[in-house]
Amino acid sequence: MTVKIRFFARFRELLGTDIMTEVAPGTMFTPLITSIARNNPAGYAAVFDEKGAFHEFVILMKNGKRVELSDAAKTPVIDGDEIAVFPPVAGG
Amino acid sequence: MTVKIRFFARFRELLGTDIMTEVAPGTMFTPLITSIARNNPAGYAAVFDEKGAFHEFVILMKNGKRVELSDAAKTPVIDGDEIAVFPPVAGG
Amino acid sequence: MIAIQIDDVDIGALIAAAKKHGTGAVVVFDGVVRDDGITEMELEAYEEVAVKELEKIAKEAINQFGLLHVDIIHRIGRLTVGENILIIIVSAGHRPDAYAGSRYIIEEIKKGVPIWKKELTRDGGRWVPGEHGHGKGHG
Amino acid sequence: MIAIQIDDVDIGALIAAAKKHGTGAVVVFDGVVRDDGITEMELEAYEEVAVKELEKIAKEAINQFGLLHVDIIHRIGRLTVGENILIIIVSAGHRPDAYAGSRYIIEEIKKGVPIWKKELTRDGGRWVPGEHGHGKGHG
Repeated sequence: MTVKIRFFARFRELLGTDIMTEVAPGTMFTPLITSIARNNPAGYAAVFDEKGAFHEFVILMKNGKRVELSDAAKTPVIDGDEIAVFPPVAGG
Repeated sequence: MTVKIRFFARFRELLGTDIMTEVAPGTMFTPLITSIARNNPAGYAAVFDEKGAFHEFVILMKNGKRVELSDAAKTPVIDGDEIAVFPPVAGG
Repeated sequence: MIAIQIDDVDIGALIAAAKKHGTGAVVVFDGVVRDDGITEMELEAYEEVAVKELEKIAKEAINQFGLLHVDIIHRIGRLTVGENILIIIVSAGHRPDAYAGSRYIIEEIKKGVPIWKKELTRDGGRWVPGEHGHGKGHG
Repeated sequence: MIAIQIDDVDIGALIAAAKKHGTGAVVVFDGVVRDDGITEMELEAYEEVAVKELEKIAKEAINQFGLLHVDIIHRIGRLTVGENILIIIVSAGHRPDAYAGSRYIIEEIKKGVPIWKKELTRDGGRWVPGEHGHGKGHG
């Protein structure tokens, strides 16, 4: 099972983007992002707090739809999913 | 003594504009306009009510400055004055 | 640029020129001859006074909203449906001032600048009544 | 026209095209790179999602304010001081709807469209913080 992870803005600078990764069936959103972010301490600290929870300002999406932070630990990813993780928006 | 009278919009169509007229010293604003408007009954009715007073919507100016209707009867005109008489504005 | 004129203007060029140092937002209002079953519109102004009024309104808007640039071009003469009647271009550091300044200018113009419009139809014409019964003091 | 793109647009041409039947007022918002001691600005978008969000905002504005036409062009890439970042063009029968619709669109974009800006200075760069801590729901 392959999923694509897209980080944006500050998160992208620290963690990269368009990351294709193999996941086991039943993998949940939060542990997937955690495992990717672990590769870069500054990137991890940008996305997660000291307790390992998403910072409350982080925005998550799966296939273009918002995933609430409170649902992330129990939201599974499946083959072909596009996961997006980004800081507050600042367009306009 | 010569003054210039400018009517605008509907008043202009009925009464003309840039009317140069000779006035006697001490002539007041209201009788001057009354005498000019008398030449055209529809024009007169557009500017004055049945009692011979300015319709309350009429705007008067002397040399580009507003003259209140209540002051018009006691406002003298002098040589070279430019008098303007117009209906409510509708620009924009 | 504050003007009462027959000719149209190049809005794109005016926007470019409105980007003074510190500009973060430009707001353009373009009032257009609306197709209310008319053939044309004829506009008339008491030009000398109208230009002075527009200049006064621009100055007030600059002071009140900290605008960095103001253009007001009001056209006169015969205009057809879809043509520009009034173009207001304002720039400001931030959008709230740009929107508020633009809106202030159009509302003040409607209230008190000596300009009139006649809608021409196949049957004749009709002077557009002012939005306010009395016009503002011009003195 | 709803787009996230690198290239600038011809605002004059877009205004002309926005004058749909019944238009009496066109309002243009042009967000510009402000000279806050920066050299350039770099903009990044989650494009597929951002375009869908812009389309949704345009549709909501059309419904809510009876707009006759909406263009939203948000630029990405590297922009220098004075360049256009975001151009919103709306047309309506009357000015209150045109102003309100334009303002609605910019405020909604600020709240919830996945676009980010980095201010580049001689010393490096700084991501512009969002105006809202949380972004709106996109789901």
